[in-house]
Amino acid sequence: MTGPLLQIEDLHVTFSTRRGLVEAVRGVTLSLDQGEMLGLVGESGSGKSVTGFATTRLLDVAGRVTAGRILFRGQDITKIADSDFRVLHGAAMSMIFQNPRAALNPIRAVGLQIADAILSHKRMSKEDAAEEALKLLRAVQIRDPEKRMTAYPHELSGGMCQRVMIAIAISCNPMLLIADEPTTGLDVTTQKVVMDLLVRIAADRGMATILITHDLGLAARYCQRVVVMEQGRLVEEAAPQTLFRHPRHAYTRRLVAASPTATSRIADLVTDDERSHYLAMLAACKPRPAPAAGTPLLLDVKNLAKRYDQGPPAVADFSMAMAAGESVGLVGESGSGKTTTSRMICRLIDPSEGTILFDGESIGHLPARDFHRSPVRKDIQIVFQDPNESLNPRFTAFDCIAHPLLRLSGMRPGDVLRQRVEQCAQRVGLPAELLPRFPHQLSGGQKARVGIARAIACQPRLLVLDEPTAALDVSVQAVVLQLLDRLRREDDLALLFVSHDLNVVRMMCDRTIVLRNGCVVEQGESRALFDNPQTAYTRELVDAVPHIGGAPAAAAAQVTGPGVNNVRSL
Amino acid sequence: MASATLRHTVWILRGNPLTAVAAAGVVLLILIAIFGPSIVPYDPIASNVSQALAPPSAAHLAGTDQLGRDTFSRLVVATRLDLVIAVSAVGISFVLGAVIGAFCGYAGGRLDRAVGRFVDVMMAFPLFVLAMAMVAALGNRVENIVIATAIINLPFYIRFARAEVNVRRNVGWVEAARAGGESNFSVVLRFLLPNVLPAMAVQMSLNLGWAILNAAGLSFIGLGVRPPTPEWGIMVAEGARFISTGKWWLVAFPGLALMLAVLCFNLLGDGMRDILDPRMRT
Amino acid sequence: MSSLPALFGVLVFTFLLMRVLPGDPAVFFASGPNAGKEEIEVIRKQMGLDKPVPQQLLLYLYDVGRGNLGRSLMTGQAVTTDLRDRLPASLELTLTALLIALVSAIPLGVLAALKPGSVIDHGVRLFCALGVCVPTFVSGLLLIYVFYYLLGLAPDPTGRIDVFTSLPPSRTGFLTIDFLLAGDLDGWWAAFRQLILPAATMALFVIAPLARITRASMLVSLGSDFVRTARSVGLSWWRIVVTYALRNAILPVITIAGIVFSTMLGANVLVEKVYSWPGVASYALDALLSSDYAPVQGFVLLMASIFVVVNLLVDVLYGIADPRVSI
Amino acid sequence: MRLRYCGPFFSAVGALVLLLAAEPALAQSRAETLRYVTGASVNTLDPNVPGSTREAFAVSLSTYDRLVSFGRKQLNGKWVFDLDKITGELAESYDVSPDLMKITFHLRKDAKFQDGTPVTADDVKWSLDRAVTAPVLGKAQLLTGSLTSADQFKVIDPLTFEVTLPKPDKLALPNLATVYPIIINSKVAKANATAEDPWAISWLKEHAVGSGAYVIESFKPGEQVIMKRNEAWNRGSPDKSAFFKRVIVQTVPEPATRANLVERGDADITVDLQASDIQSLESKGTLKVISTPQYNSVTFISMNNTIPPFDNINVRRAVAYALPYDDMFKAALFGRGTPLFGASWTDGKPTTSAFPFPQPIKLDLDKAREYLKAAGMPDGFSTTFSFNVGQASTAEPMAALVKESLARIGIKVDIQKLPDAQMSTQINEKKLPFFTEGIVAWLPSTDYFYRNFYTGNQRWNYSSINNAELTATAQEARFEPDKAKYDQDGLKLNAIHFAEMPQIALWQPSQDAVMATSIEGYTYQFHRQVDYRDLRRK
Repeated sequence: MTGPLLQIEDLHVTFSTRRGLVEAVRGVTLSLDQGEMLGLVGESGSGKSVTGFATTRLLDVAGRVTAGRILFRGQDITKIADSDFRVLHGAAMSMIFQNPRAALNPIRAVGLQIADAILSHKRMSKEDAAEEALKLLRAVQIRDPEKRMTAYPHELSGGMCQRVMIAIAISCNPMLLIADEPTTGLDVTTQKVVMDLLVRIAADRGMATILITHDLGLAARYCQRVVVMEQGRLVEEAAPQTLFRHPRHAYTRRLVAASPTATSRIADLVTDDERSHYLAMLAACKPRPAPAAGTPLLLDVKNLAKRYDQGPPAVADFSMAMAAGESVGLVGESGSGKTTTSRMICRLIDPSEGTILFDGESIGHLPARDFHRSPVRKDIQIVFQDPNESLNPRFTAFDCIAHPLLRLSGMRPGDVLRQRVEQCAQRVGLPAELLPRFPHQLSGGQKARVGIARAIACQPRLLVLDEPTAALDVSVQAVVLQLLDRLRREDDLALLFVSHDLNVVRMMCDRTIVLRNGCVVEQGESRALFDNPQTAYTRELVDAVPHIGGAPAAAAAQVTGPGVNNVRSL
Repeated sequence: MASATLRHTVWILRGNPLTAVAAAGVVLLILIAIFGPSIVPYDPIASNVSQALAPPSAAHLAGTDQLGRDTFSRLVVATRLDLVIAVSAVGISFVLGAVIGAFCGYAGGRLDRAVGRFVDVMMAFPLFVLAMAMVAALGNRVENIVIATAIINLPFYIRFARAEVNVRRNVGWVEAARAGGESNFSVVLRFLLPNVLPAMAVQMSLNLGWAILNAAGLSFIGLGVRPPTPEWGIMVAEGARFISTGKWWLVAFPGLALMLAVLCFNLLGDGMRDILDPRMRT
Repeated sequence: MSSLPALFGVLVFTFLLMRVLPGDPAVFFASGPNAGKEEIEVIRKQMGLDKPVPQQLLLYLYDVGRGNLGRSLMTGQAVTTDLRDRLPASLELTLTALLIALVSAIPLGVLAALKPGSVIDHGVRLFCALGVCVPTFVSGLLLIYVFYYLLGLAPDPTGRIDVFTSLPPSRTGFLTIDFLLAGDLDGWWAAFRQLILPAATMALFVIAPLARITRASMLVSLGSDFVRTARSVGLSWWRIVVTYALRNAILPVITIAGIVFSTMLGANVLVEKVYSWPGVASYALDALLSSDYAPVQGFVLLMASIFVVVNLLVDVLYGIADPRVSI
Repeated sequence: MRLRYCGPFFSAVGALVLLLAAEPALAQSRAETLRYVTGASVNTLDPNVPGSTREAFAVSLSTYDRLVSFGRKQLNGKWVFDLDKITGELAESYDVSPDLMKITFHLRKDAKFQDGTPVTADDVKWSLDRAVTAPVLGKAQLLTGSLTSADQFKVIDPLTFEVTLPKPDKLALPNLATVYPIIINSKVAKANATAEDPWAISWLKEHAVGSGAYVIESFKPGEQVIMKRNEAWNRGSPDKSAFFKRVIVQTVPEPATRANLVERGDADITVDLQASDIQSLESKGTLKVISTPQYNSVTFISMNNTIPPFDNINVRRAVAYALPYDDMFKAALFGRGTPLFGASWTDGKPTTSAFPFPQPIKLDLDKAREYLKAAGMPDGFSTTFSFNVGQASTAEPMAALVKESLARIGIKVDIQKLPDAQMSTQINEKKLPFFTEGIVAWLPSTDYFYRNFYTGNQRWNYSSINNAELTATAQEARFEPDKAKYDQDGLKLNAIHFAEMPQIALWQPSQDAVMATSIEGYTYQFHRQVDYRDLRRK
């Protein structure tokens, strides 16, 4: 067979929604050779996943390929009947999805699920299929594969589920593998292990792979060629090094700039022309005055613990201190107790043990139920992770921002309030004409701004940020991070930044605390901590972070080496 | 917002002609309930024994009953009472259930467990028998039928509200409201309840039909509204006695009215669920 | 175990509710043409109604604790005997109805979910909506009228078995099963024919909720990531729909079926009445109308216990069907 | 593929249709079986047990014998029981002493209990002793025939039995023909008696040990009773056992279903159908419908004479003239019964000494308004009219008409429908001001009616009337041996009834027995059920 394995020509995909037809992919053309690994990068809504689903014909009912061709091994697969496509699925092309646990049938043992996939294309007995499945489990390096055969997805970790998913996808040795955000929901350390495995398997079996991701670093690290998409269109295509060092298209430039690296600073997150504007603004800020001697710490937390009826304690022993205007990062994998800690400090839940001193006064003993009456309430505010869930669907943006002002600053509805809300909106860069809108009429970034405006409306002194940018695209994240940094400088606001994204924490925070299983593992000045981790756990976290330009494309070949065999089994 | 909802509603209705028909039916029912008594051709309780058991004709569109009363007029006039019974019964359990359930779902802990126990007790009752017993105990007046129906509905609403609130209690905007200085009490009342109401309204619409049937069942047993007040359930129950003698109109028309009303409410509830959450439609 | 307080609550509440009933059973049952004050007193004493209510309650609880639910004045039998004799009838009817409902509701729900928004979907929805909007007593009477009176296809609606068929030795109390055990196929046939109309009447009313939940959970299931996975590796249509989607979708159906079963048992009063079915619900209804306390209390207790058992059963079934739940 | 989904559904539907289509083979000889369907259920085998139903009475008539039974007579071409003709049942004959104080019964020599042991005077003595001393229903009934104590019963020899009366009482003998004084196999009963229950009341509830025409084969309270013929029984006419080999008494609560069953030939006979069904069955002509006025029962509209405003005689009269009798009769009963209104006698002088009797009242709103004015309530008043759920099919249309008609003279009526138990309780407590109820007298003589339904503070005195003259006259009539004087008393009582208008007698409803054309021998019985022993198949 000559020619590329997959050739997409002028692909158009349209969705019929309640607002009419929406064109999600508008004329994408790309090709993929056998054994090649292609990165398909873009922010949400760029059409990257739709392209993947259109290729494997797994689009939602509402979506339809309206124009273009998809040539697979020279055959236009948009023309073949659904029933014939079944032969291709799994056997010739397969797919790996985001959120591996949901992608597996929750009530069927994983061994059977792999066997199902095998049996759908090969004639063999159930016993043989089970044998084959076991081999595949070994191939994806699951520990105790015999035992895992009968396990159900809920009994496996996210990383293991993704391995099972990979086993299913490769079970019939397809020529094309499309991985749609395969590591997005996973912890950093797991991400790396899974990606390494995936790449090695693809290389071993000579499969062509399309890696669909929003993470430029990830694509840079593993792919030979990267394609950038924006709003359904393909804007740039190049080798990773070229793309990241010399992006040609404006969008790519912005994207590259906004992706944090091991060395980038907040100011670096925008393109050069915008940076000066930001720097000028920074310069206008007064330098922070040194605190007077004897001023108590803003926050002093000692031996905080939270236990629930069942299970191990969510937080076992947590102590920290921070001064006014300081920013502290709180990092750790999921389940490490970050969120619980942040809620306790915010006084939204009651700690089981320990003390919280705010401004030298104990606030830990006030029950969370009554804390809304405490004068300290307006000094500690919080910004939530998911902007979609953090705004009351029945409140307009104005109501959301006005709410704490009405409740905590004792303001009355009227012009003063209106001015104050508009002022807050302006500070976070939210156009005043968006204020009467309801959350569902705002974009993710706009919602995030409303959330921040609400939190700073009462001029708090401590702002807890619970993964404030986790759900945002990098370009939006860059803007939000700059905004937060600026607010900190302008208002002398202390930030407690909860995140799993080490790059972000490194940029944003003076100091960083690493949590694991509810205990502090390590803490210290951010840069020092990341440059020279003292514990194995922190080192693992740091190593796992993909960096743009950090690793050359050739790294993909390296990681297939013997070193991979002693990866942490998750 | 309003226009968006409207547009969305229109979009849903176009895909669901049944819902549109049901909505029209409900509107018609309400109009009949309001204006019916003033437009009927005959006095619904005036007897005319010489005209008894006349089959449908031009003079009596739906025939006459044992006392020569015009079935059509009775049907039309009964609409108001039936709607009032259904709406007030469901309304009471809706309001009580939403408030109790919301607070329990939010508070959790001992109160929640206690109320949960109570709901368990209620659910363990054979509910129709409970309604019968209550009406028998309190006397078969309209208000007692309403109370009995409301009480047997209550546990469902409590559960529903509880579950709905429970999934939202730790959602960002609820925590934000608390961080914004809202007491737990007003978080439930001003934040959670308004957000739970639409889903409950769907439940309510489905329940309206059920409440009408419930009243009809009570009438069949003999524990319904007092005669000679026209009410569909009683009319069906009375008419059922004449099925075997071929006086079909006595059961057919009230039965049809009952059926259509319940059908409209059910389909409308279904459709409303579409409007709120297409995935959950059933 | 945790349901014991609920049962206790039901017990006490029913007791009190029955005492609130304005009817005096003694007067009602002393309704011989010449019943005098004396006779009424005799009955009152017999029923223990001459004692203060709290004492009656304690006595009642003591009796219940010993498995004595009192006597029915209506049938003259111990309530436990009556309930034991009649429960199999109700259970057989309800289970059959549930079976009919499930057998029709699940395919209907699946069909509707496979083509949401299609004519089939709307058709199923309309059919289900029609089923729930006809009161059971009307559909029951109509079915009798059509199938028995007009067409003569169904046997006379007078209970579980036509009187001329001799009964099999009672082992389970379920006639259809007892006949099979006795190897009497004609008898089985007769019992089954009697069962089918009332069961269909009841089933008609519960198809809707079951089909609804099947459709809803099937939609969720079909739209889920794991079905997409199954499609992505090319599993057959049948396997995707049945093994992957339906098996997952059936979980909520189990829960609803449990609830439906309990409600049916309590709500089949009207069906039993219409078909002269000698079950517990019609027994309770007659007792209620004549203020015969003991049977009503016994019935409610029985229903509550069944409710508890059914819930337990549903939990067990759910645990078997869903490995994520540990029982 | 999709069709395979529908598979189970369609095959289930198909199976259903097939099942319903097949006809079962009738196992038993249908002709020799009587299948009787009824609304209520047989709840005891001993009619004496408090709470016994009419259906239980009917069964006990077949399973037990009494000393005597009522004869029958023709009334308008239909057979009804005859209060005045007492024939022997277990007694071959009886003598009444000239002073009417002593009755001697000579028992049949060949009479045997169902277990084969002979019936002796000792059994009779034990059974009657039980009826008057044990806490059973018989006690209150036999009282009306001056049978109150065990001392009155004497065994002369094994086949001779004597009853002594304190006073000559016309109702003594008829009382022994009612359902309660059953003759029980005393040896068996005593063997099953206990210290707390010396009269074996709870045992006899579930066991019939009599000498009657039928033997209980199976008894399922609330469902059905199946009886088989007692071949040894020869008290039938003439000296034969009963006709049917087997009798099935089955409970079918829905009257329409009962009508269907008889119409389709699945049941042989039933009573207590709805008037509308009977009318249509009658017009179809495929069945035999025998309608007998229940001449021992009356349906009333009752007013409590002690509760204002019904304590005012003019109010009662106003109500009496404001009721739409004809409409009520037609709408509620479809005209099936004997009206007790619209008589033509004048001046308050009744023409009959019998009770119940038609009164000269009819709908006359002007007259009603006059009476209301005379009562000082020209603008009317408000009241509640109650009836019983169990009687809804007749009472409900009636109530609607009452409400409508009384509204015309300014009386506002609220209708209250009460579950049966509540209704009886409230009547007993004399709390209902205005309601409809019926009465039945097993021994329908004028004095019996007046004594039981118009005197004393008892449940059956619906109107709570307390009229000294009425009470005295009724008592006097009870022991009045002279027919002419008795008639005098009857006329006087009826005149008082009309003058006082304590309650308004509406009609005697018909007892409609619907049966297959092949069934013969139906007789209207005092207990308003079918006596299975009477029936034959052509």
